[in-house]
Parts: sequence; C-alpha cells; structure tokens
Amino acid sequence: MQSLDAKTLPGLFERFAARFVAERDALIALDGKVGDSDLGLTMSKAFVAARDKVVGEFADADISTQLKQAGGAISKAAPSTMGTLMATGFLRGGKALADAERLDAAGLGAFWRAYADGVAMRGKAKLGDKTVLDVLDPIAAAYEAQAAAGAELEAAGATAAQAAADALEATKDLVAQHGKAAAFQEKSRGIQDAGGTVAWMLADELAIFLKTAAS
Amino acid sequence: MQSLDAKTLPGLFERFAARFVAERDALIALDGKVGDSDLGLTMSKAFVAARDKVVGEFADADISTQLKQAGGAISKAAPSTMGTLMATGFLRGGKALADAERLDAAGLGAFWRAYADGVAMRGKAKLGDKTVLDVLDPIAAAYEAQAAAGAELEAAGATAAQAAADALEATKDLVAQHGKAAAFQEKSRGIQDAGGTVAWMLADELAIFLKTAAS
Amino acid sequence: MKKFLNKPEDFVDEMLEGIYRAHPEVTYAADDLRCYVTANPVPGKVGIVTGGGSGHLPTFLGFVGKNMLDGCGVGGVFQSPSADQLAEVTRYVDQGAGVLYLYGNYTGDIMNFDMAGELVELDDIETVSVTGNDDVASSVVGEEHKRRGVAGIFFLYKAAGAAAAKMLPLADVARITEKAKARTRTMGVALSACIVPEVGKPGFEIGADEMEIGMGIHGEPGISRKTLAPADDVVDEMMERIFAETDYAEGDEVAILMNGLGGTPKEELYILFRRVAQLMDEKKVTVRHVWLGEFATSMEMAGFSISVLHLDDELEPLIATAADTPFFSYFGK
Amino acid sequence: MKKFLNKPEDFVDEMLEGIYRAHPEVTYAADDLRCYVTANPVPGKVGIVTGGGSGHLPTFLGFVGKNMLDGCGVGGVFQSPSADQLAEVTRYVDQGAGVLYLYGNYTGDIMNFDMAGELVELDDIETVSVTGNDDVASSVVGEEHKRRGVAGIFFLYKAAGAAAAKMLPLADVARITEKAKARTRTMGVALSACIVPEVGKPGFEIGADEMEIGMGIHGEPGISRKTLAPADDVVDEMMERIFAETDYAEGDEVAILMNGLGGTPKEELYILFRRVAQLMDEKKVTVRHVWLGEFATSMEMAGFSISVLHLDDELEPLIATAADTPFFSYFGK
Ligand SMILES: Nc1ncnc2c1ncn2[C@@H]1O[C@H](COP(=O)(O)OP(=O)(O)O)[C@@H](O)[C@H]1O
Ligand SMILES: Nc1ncnc2c1ncn2[C@@H]1O[C@H](COP(=O)(O)OP(=O)(O)O)[C@@H](O)[C@H]1O
Ligand SMILES: [Mg+2]
Ligand SMILES: [Mg+2]
Ligand SMILES: [Mg+2]
Ligand SMILES: [Mg+2]
Repeated sequence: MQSLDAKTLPGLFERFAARFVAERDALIALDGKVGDSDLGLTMSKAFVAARDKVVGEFADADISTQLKQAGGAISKAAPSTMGTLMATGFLRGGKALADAERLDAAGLGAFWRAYADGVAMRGKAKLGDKTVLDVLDPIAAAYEAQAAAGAELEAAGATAAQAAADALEATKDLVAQHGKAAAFQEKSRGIQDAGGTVAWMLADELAIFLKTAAS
Repeated sequence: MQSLDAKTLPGLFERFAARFVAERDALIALDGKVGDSDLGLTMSKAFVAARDKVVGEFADADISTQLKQAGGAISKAAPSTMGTLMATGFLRGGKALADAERLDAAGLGAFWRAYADGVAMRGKAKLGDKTVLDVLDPIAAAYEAQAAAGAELEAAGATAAQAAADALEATKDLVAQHGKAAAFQEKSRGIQDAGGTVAWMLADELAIFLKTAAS
Repeated sequence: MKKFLNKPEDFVDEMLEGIYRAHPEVTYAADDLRCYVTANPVPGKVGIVTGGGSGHLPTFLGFVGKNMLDGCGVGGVFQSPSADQLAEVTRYVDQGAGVLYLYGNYTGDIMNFDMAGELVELDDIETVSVTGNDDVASSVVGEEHKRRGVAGIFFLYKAAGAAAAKMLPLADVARITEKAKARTRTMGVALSACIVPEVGKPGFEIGADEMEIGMGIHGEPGISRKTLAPADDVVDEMMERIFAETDYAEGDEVAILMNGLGGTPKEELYILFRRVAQLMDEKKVTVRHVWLGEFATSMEMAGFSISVLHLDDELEPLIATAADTPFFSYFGK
Repeated sequence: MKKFLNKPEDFVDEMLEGIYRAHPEVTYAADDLRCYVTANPVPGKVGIVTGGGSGHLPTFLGFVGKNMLDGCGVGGVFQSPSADQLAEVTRYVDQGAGVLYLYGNYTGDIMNFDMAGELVELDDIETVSVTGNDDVASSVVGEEHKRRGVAGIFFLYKAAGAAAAKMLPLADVARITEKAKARTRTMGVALSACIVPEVGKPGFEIGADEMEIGMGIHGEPGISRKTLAPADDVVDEMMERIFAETDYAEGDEVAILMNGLGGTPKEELYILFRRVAQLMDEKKVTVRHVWLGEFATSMEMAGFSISVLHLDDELEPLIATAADTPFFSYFGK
C-alpha cells in the first residue's frame, strides 16, 4: 500500500502556501459577504508561515513534528478565528501521529479526525452550525472509510476532496451560528461558508499532492 | 435733473437680493479658486437680509436710514470678510447721505466714496491690493465725474457699471495681498477678484435700476 | 487607498512605536511591541487585560492607564493577538490578585484568550473572562451571548477599572463588570466602509445617499440599508431598538456614549446627541454622564454609534471615577 | 453630501444645543446660543475670548474651560461671528481685569473682533488682540503677519490660559501669548476636501493618489499638489519647511501637536509622529510634550497638520499646566 514519508511532506506545505497566496483575493471577497474580509490575508499569512517553518527549519524532522510546528507557526502568524482553528488542527493532528514514520490512508484518517476534534473543542461548534467543521468532518470520515476499504492514497485523496466539495456546497443551506456571520442569521443562508472553503482547499491540495508524491 | 426718492429705494434692494440669490453658485465657485467657497452663501444671505430689513421694516424711512439699516442687517446676517465690508460700506454710505431727500448723481458719488473709504478703513487695504476696493473706487470716481459733467442718472449708472466691469477685469493682473487669497501669492494672478465681482454686481444692478426708476 | 503609511505590513508596529514614543506611561512586555502594558502596575490590584485587533483607536489599548486597564494584547488590523502574546501580557500584569480578561465577543479573540488563560494557569495565575456583547443589531433578544462587542465596552472598562482601583477582589470586579455588561446596549450606523491597509479597498460598497444600519466595526456589512434620513430620524430608529429591550422607570439614570467611527465630525455627533437627550427627556430618564467623541473607531469609517448604560447605585460612582490614560483623561464627577 | 444633520441651516445651532445639553460647565450669554461662555468665570482674572467659524471642533469653543479660555463667539460654518456677538461674549467674560482676544489671523474675524473691541470700549472694557498665524505654508518668511492661523493656536490657548489662571495682568498674558505665537509653526497636508453643509460639495477636487500640501482648514486649496508619498517622506517634506525657519540648539525643547483634520485615524497620526520624533532626535531636540488627536478639524477632511512650539523656560511650565474643558482634559505634567 502507498504511503508518504517525512521527506516528502514539506512539498505539501509548499502547495498549501501557493494555493492560499493564489486564493487571497477570492477569500477576501468571500469573507466580505458576511464577515470582515480578512480570511484571504490570514490564510495566506498562515500557510506561508507554516511553509517557512516546515521547509526552512524542520524539513528533516519527523512527520508529527512537522505538522505540530506548522500549527505553532500558524498560531503566531494569524491568530484570527480560522488561523487559530487551523493552528489547533495541525497541533492536534500532529499529536495524533506521534512516532508515525510513514503516512497512509489510515494515518490521514487519524490526522483529520484529531484535526476536526480539535477545531470542535476550540470553537465550541457542532456539526450543522455552518462552520469549517462541516467540511472537516466529511474529510476525516472519507479518509477513515477509504482506509477501511483498503484504498490507495491517490483514490482516498480524490474521494476526500470530493466529499469536501460536496460538504462545502451543503453549507449553503445552513444558517451561521458562530463568528461574525452569525449576526446575519437567515441572510447567511445561500452563501457558502468561508472557513469551510479553506478546509476544502486543504483537502483539494492534499489530493493533488497525493497523486504525485505517494509511492 | 433726474433723481431717486426714498419710496423707490426698496426696489433696489429687491434687485440686489435677487441678483445674489441667482449668482450664489457662481460666487461659490469663484471664491473656491483661491478662497473658501463661501462668498455665494454670504452675499445671498447678506442681501436677502438687507432686503427683508429695508422692504419689510423701513420702506417708509428716509434714504439715509434705509441704507444704514441695510448695513446693520448685513453685519448680523453675514459677518464674513465681504459681509462685514459691505455692512461697513452701507453704514458709512448711509451716514454720508444724512438728511438727503432725493438721490442724484452727486449723491451717489458721495455714497460710493464713503462706501469705499469705509471699506478701506475696515480692511486696511489700499488700491492695487486686489480687493473689492479696486472696483469700489472706480465706481465712486465714475459717479463723481458724471455728476461734475452734469450727466443724467441713467447715463451715470451705465458709465459707473462699465467702469466697474473694466476695473474688475483689471484685478486679474494683480496679486492678492489680503484675505485667504493672499496665501497664493503669484498664483492669484490671472484670477478675477471675488470681492470685486460683488462690487461690480452692485454697480450693475444699480445701473439697471436707474434706467427704470429714475425720474 | 488614501492613507498615511509606509508599508502596509508595518502599519501596526510603526503605530505602536509612535505610541510608546509619545506616552512614556505605557510600555511593552516580553520584548514584543504588541504586548502593551502600563508602566506603573499597582501592587496587589486585580489586573485587567484586554486585547483585540488594531484599527479601532482608542480601543483597545487606549484605555490602559490609571483607574482603567493594565494591559492589552495588540493584534494586526482587525486580528486577534495571539495566545502567546496575551499570556505574556497577563504575566506582566498579574500582581498576585488575579486577572480579569475583558474583551469583545469575537470568536478569534475568545479562542486566543481561552488559550492564554490555559497557558497562565501553569503559572498559577487566576483569570476570569468577561466579553462585551453590547451590539443590539447583531443578534436577537434571548441570544445576547452571540452579540458582538462594540463601543459600549468603554463602560465595562470604566466600571471594571474603577472597581479594581478600589482594590476589590477578582470575583467582585468580575461581578460588577458582568452587571455593566448586562445593562449596556449599542446601535451603530455607517455612511461609508473602512479600508484595511493590507486589503486596500472598502469592505462594502454603499451608495451616495445610503446608510448602513447595524454594520460591524470591521467593515462587516450591516443588517439593513436605507436611504440616509435626517439626523433626528436616524436617532429615533436606533433608539427604538435600544428602548425595546430596556425597562426604564421614571427617574432612572443612564450614561450615554456617542461614538464616532472615525470619519464623522464631532459637530454631527452633537446634533445627534441633542436628539438622544430629547428622547430621554420624554422617558423622564436622567442623562447623568455623556461622553462624545471617538472611542471605538473603524479606521476612517463615517458613521456613529450610540451606547446606553442603564446605571444603578453601584455602577454610577464607578462610572463617575476619574481616569487617566494616554487616550482618555477624565477628572471625575 | 453624506452627513448626519437635519436642515443644513440648523447645523450650527443644533450642534450648540447638543453641546450645552452635554456639558453644563458651559452656557451662553445674551440669550444667543452663539455667545458661548464658561459657566464658572473666575473673579478678577483676565478673560480670554476666542471666536471663529464653526466646523473645526474642538476649535474654537472646545477650549473654553478651566485654565484655558472664558468665551467664544461662534460663527456659522467657516464664518466669523458678528461684532455684536463678540461684544456680548466680552461683556459676560470681563471680570474687571480686561480681556485678551485670541483668534486666527483671518480678515473676517479681525474686522469683527476690531469692531467688538470698539463696542466694548464704550463699556470701559480693555481688550488686547493676538492673532494666531502659525501656518508656514500661507506666506513667506518676513511676511508672517499675513499667515493663517491653524491648529497651532492650541499652544497659544494653553499658554495664555495658564498665564491668566496665574492671575497675571493683561499685559503679561498678552506678552506671553505673543511669544508663544512667535515660536509656533504649523504645516498641513490633506487627502480630501471637506463639505460645507450649505454648499453640499467639496471645496476642491483631488485625485485618488494625490495629496494637497499647505491647504487651508476651510477647504481652501493648498500651495502644491503631489502624488501621495510614504508617511515618512510626507513628514520629512513638512518638517523641512518648519526646520527652515527655526534655529534649534542641542538640548532645546519642543511641544508637538499632531492634529487630525477630521477624517484621518489616530493610527496614522502615530505613524506620522514616529517620524517627527526621529527627526527631532537627529537634531538632538527634546520632545517635551506631545498631543495627538483632533484639535482643529475641517469637518471630515482627511489629512493632518504638525505644529511645533519651540519652548523656553517661561512657556514650558504654562504648557505643562493641567486644564479641563468639555473637549480637552489634561492632568498636567
Ligand atoms: N466557533 C467557531 N467554531 C468553528 N469555526 C468557526 C467558529 N466561528 C467561525 N468559524 C469559522 O471561521 C470562519 C471565519 O473565519 P475568520 O475570517 O478567520 O473569522 P474572523 O475574521 O471573524 O476572525 C467562518 O466561515 C467559520 O467557518
Ligand atoms: N483686508 C481686506 N480689505 C478689503 N477687502 C478684502 C480684504 N481681504 C479680503 N478682501 C476681499 O474679500 C474677498 C473675499 O471675501 P470673503 O469670501 O467674504 O472672505 P472670507 O471667506 O475669507 O471671509 C476678496 O476677494 C477681497 O475682495
Ligand atoms: Mg474574517
Ligand atoms: Mg470666502
Ligand atoms: Mg477577522
Ligand atoms: Mg469665509
């Protein structure tokens, strides 16, 4: 079965950084609809900082350390709602992979489950509240299911990315219960959740990365 | 020889008020070039107040009283530079005509001379400083010369209005020494003086009035 | 974007350099400009720490000073400070009597203050959190815990600061602050949006004759958009929403904060206040304290907010207490 | 035109109604809202009367209060008060020690103060006039008497107010004020023009990336227009003009006023002040006092001015004196 090792992981953080720099203005616009327009700024800063930390200082560290260091870097660079949640996610996800030498679909399932749990704990949100959690949970579930079915990494990644896209689309039907969007109540219906969009981008980049990097 | 009596004078203040209401925006724009854009506001307020005072309360008073009351009303209604100068002018001009029962070219000469002297005293300006004085002085001089030549009122008015127009045109060649325009030094050259424009309008309305009202 | 700045990314730190240079009565902890603290902590006093994004001056850091707050974590423009920074501020500020965390009810800030509280627990520092949630427009009655904190937090700062200055214990300072919170309401309206330096364009577009009612102070759009009405009508509409959820008896007393959001002249605030006072007269409610000016801005946003604190016998003398910070001086009543 | 107001022609009087309602420490004389005076005149003290157009809050009336001014004739927006109104204010304010007229160097104001002085002479009230003329941009060296008065008049108010509070006679108060005037310089820059309510549109048009250097505070255009530069460069250019006409020795002391014109956030003023302080450091001049905020505005104009008062041993303690007005509270140094 395919798996990733620590040596390849910095490439994933390169991808994340490039993606959020590219999506900066789109995320600003999206957050502007029922928020404060900063998501593009914070996510690009967050993932540039994560890349600089992992690629620049921890390229030779183990998987768990790389992920936790990414979390620490994000927490300092972008302490907004999503920045803090993503930091918590990487810290918890990294902890869940302590001692892991390679990463397979089961490992990714464990990572995303811890990630989603950390976000739920920190944000006190539950499923259906129209937050990033509504996309993170399906991502974790997809990797868990694919691992159980013995899927290869590439297929697992593609399935999880599709699950994220579907979940993101489904956030349109929800009414925001948290964050700045909550002030808009019913008016937030019809708009896709900004934080959820970030989660989908993470799953999407991971899927692309798995296509080429997994061996 | 033609002359005006106190009964007709309120009609002149009707004219002044109508003229400055009509020229409000033009004077705002003119004062905006090297000033603070208020001249249209202050002059329309000033001459509406003068009209209300003279027409509403002093229509039956003597010439001197009508002119002085106009000055008092202007001083309260528009205490800007030009408002205060025009108030001073009417107060001094009115004083100069104490006991006058009718107004001929010589009377108008005396009125405008006192008017110009009052403005010069109050504003501490001299000829050539690019102020309203540079138009007031030629108006006074024109009425004085016409009176000396024995001209009729209509002709005297037309001559004075033309002298005012020429003097106004000549202010373009001057550099402002007083008021907000003085900050612009050489840049004020080429622009016709805003206060002088008001003086010309007064002479112009007076000329039109004399055409019909003098008998 | 028309702003006086050098590089947008230096906006916050250069602002802080200017502030420290101008006001020696404040300084910073942990060698981090963004860990803003009083230079004169009072031994044995309950510390009060606030924090939040930049771009709202004098909120938040402007209320650190005598009889008010002790420290402030300074975030980027409209960004929370980090948990680490808040923990550093807390460590500096604590004088053994514990620390009140008092800040606006925003998810980013809540999470970082929560994390900071967990961090300083390891140093045996006790913390209690109270979050300002005065913005009536941001959630319905019954869901007040979801409301945003806006300018009305000034009253909470004032009450908490005066209570702590009386050397009351943390539990009392927190109880009083909670009471001030429960009795404070704010409504805001904007005529233009602000520009975040790093974004470079306004958060929302608004027509030349429109007003945005119930907007947030970070460029978030409001709850309704209308044609700009005469000042008195605007006040009537805003006060109606505040009155709708407060029971006033004849003779009750209030403190009023007329807050300019950045681009609205004081002249207009007084015209607006005139109407607020008339409405209070109609209700036979006494306006005991009035502050008018810029307290919680949104950069150069044109607009204002009205905050009302329904006083009681305990809160009134605290609100009336003198205070002195680099941004707010008050001789007391 | 986006403003909170009812009828444009009621702008000034409704503003005043709001002010009197909010601040019982001020009132009006002669049954005329525009004859603004302190409610607590000090027997035997030299009175200080200012006056000028509305639209500059807190200038002019905002400095009437303890240890500052005693009365203010309030004109329409950017209009002088009338001679009658100034005379009424003078009569109320006079406590037998004479009255200092202290106002900006504008023809309209000069003529009306002159006329007021002539009127109250009939009541045996002695008056002396000092006109602020700090605006470096408005005339060349040697022609300082033609310069406009702008934000720097704050230092004259402060020095004169503290001198009068010491119960000095009129001649001394006037002499000290003249000295403060001779040692005060201001430069201003705008990013947008203001809107006079009764005019309804801006006094000048300005491009999206332009700044107007040396504009007046009534919407008068400036002396040069340039592309907006980084904050530090803007300060350098302004300070160069101020330094060009002041001789500083090492160790000299200054007071600085960073004045926002209405639409510029405090955040930016601190970034700008940071650079001013650096330049003073280079000259080894000590910045003894700093005030930063809105002191003389032009409604909602975006922009700022820098005023520098070159202190001496007589002026310094006067500037350092505590003061308290509805618009300006300072605990002193
Ligand atoms: N309490 C919460 N728990 C989990 N996610 C949240 C919570 N509040 C907000 N979010 C997510 O954060 C997103 C907004 O992120 P961000 O722009 O960083 O917020 P802010 O600018 O208000 O700090 C929302 O779209 C939502 O997905
Ligand atoms: N000292 C002075 N003496 C005579 N006229 C003056 C003086 N200063 C200015 N003026 C005249 O006043 C005009 C401007 O009037 P106004 O707009 O009322 O001034 P402001 O708005 O500055 O009070 C100038 O165009 C000039 O003709
Ligand atoms: Mg956001
Ligand atoms: Mg003018
Ligand atoms: Mg944010
Ligand atoms: Mg004017």
